[in-house]
Amino acid sequence: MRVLLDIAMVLAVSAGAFFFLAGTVGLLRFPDSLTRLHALTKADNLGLGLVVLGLLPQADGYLAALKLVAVWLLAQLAGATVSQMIARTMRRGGQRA
Amino acid sequence: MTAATLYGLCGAALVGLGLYGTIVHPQPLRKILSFNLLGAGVFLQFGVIARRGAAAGMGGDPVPQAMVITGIVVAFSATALAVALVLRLFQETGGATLGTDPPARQYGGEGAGR
Amino acid sequence: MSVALALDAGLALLVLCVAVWTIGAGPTFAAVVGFVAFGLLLALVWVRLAAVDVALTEAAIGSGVTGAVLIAAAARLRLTEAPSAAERPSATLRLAAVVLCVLVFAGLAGLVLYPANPAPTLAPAAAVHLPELDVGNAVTAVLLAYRSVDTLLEKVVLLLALVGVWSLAPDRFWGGAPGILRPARTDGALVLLGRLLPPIGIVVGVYILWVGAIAPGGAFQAGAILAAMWLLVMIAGLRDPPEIGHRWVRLLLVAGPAVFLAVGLAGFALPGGFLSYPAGHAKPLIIAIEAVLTLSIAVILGLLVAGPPERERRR
Amino acid sequence: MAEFLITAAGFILAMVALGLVRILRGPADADRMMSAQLLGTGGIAALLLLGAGTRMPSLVDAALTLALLAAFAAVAFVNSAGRG
Repeated sequence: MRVLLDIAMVLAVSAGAFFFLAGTVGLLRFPDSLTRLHALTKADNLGLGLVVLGLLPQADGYLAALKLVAVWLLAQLAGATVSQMIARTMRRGGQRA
Repeated sequence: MTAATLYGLCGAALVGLGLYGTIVHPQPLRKILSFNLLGAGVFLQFGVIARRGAAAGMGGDPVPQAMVITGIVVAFSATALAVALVLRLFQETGGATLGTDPPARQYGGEGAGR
Repeated sequence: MSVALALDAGLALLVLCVAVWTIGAGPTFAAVVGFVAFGLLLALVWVRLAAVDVALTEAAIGSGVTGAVLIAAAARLRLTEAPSAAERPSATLRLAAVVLCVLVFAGLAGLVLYPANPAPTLAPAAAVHLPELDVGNAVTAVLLAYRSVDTLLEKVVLLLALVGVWSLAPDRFWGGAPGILRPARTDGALVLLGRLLPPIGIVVGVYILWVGAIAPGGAFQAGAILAAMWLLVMIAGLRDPPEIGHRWVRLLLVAGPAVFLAVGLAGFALPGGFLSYPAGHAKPLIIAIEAVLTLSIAVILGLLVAGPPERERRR
Repeated sequence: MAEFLITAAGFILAMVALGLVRILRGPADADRMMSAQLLGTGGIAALLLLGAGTRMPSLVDAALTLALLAAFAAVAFVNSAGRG
C-alpha cells in the first residue's frame, strides 16, 4: 500500500511538473498575449492541482490535507479572476497595456 | 560550501547591487527599489548569522530572525512614505526628478526657483 | 544532500539575476514586476534558511503589499520616466559607484567566508525561558517578551510613517479619504474576487495569528493578510476608503500600541519592571496584545498603501 | 522520497524562473504580469513540495499566505492600468 501511494505521488507530481514545463514553454513561445495567457492558466490549474493531488496521501491528518486543498482552491480563484482581468485590460488598451 | 555561505554571498552581492542602483539611478522610484534590494541583502546577512547560530533544537537563532521581521515591516513603512513623497513631488511639479535644476513646470514664481 | 545544495545554488543565482534585472531594466514597470518576483523568491530563500516566520512576513509584506504600492506608483509616474532617465550621472561618478559597491561587496563577502568561530548564538538562552512563557514559537517569544520594547517602538515607527504620509496631503483635503484606490471601471471578476476572498482571508489571518504562539506565524503576518483583504475590498469598489479624520480610524490605529504600552506600564508593579509579564499569565497576555496589534497593523498597513487623503472631508 | 520531492521543487522553480524571461522581453506590461503570476503559482508548488520533502509542515501555511495574496499584485496592476 505504502509503495503504491508513493508511486502515485511520483506520477502525480511528475505530471504536475510537466504542466509547469508546458506553461513556461507556452509563455515563452506562443505568439501573442492572449495565447500566452491560455498557456499560463494550464500551469496554474493543472500543474498545482496535480502536485497537491500527489501530496494529499502524504499529509498527516485531515486538517493538513484540507489545508492543501484550500491552497489549490485559492490559487484557482486567483488564477481564474486574474486571467479574466488581464485579458480585459488587454482588450481595452489594445496590445499596449 | 554550505547553504548559509551561498546565501550570505548572495546577500553581499545584493547589498552591492542595491547600493549601485541607489547612487546611479536618476529616477526616485528606481532609487527606492534599489534601496529595498540593499535592505534585502542586509536582512539576508542576518538570516545567515541566524542559520549559523542554530542550536537548542531550533533551525536558527530566533533573535536575528525576529529583528528581520521587525526590519521588513519598518522597511515597508519607509518605502510607503518615500513613494508618497515622490508622488507629491510629481503632483506639485509635474515631474519626478531630484536634479538640482528647478522643475520644468513652475508653480509659484519666486521661491520655487533656486 | 547534494540535491538540496544544488537547489540552494540555483535559487541564490536566480535571486541575483532578478535583482540585476530590477536594477538594470529600462521601463520602471518592468523593474517593479521584477521586484515582486524578487520578493517571492526571497520568501523561498528564507524557507531554506530555516526562518519560516520571516518567509511568511516576506511573502505577505515584502512581495504582496510593497508590490501593490510600487505598481500603483509606477503607473502614475509613467510620464516622468523619459525626462528623468535622461539625467544619467557622468561616467566618472558611475565608475566611482562601481568601485565603492565592489568594495562593500568584498567586505561583506569576507565576513561571510570567514565567520566567527564558534558562531555566536542566543538560541539556547531563548529556549531556556520558553516553558515559563508557555509559547512554543521562539520568534514570537523574542518579539513579544524578550525584546518587546523593540516591537513596541516599531509600532510607533509605523504610526509615524503614516503621519508622514498623511501630512503630504494639501490642506483642503485634511481629514478626508484617500483616493488612490478608486477603481477606474467596475470589473466583474474583480468584484467577485473582492466578495469571495476576504472572508477566507480573515479566517486565514486569524489562524496565522493563533498558530503564531506555537508555530511560524504571528501578529505581523496576520496583520498584513488582513490589510491586503481590506485593500482588495476597497479596490473592488465594494467599500470606500475611510476618512482619516474618523474617530474609529484613529482609535484602531492607536489601540495596538496603547494596549501594549498599558500592559508594559503595568509591569512596573512586578519585579521585572517595564514590559514584564506576571508569572503564569504570560501567554494570555501575549495573545491579547497580539490580537489588538494585528488589528492596528492591518489598519496602518492598509492606510499606508492607500496614501494621503485626496478628497475633501464630508461635513 | 525526500530527494525526489526536493528535485521536483527545484525543477518547477527552474521552469517558472525560465518564464521570467517574459519580464525581460515583455512586450506588453500584461505579459510581464503573467510571468510574475506563473512564478507565484510555481512558488506555491515548490513550497508544498519542500514542506513535504524536508518535513516542515509549517510551509503549508506559507503556501496558504502566498495563495491568498497571489492575485494582489495583479489586481493592483489592472487597477492602475485602467486609469492609464
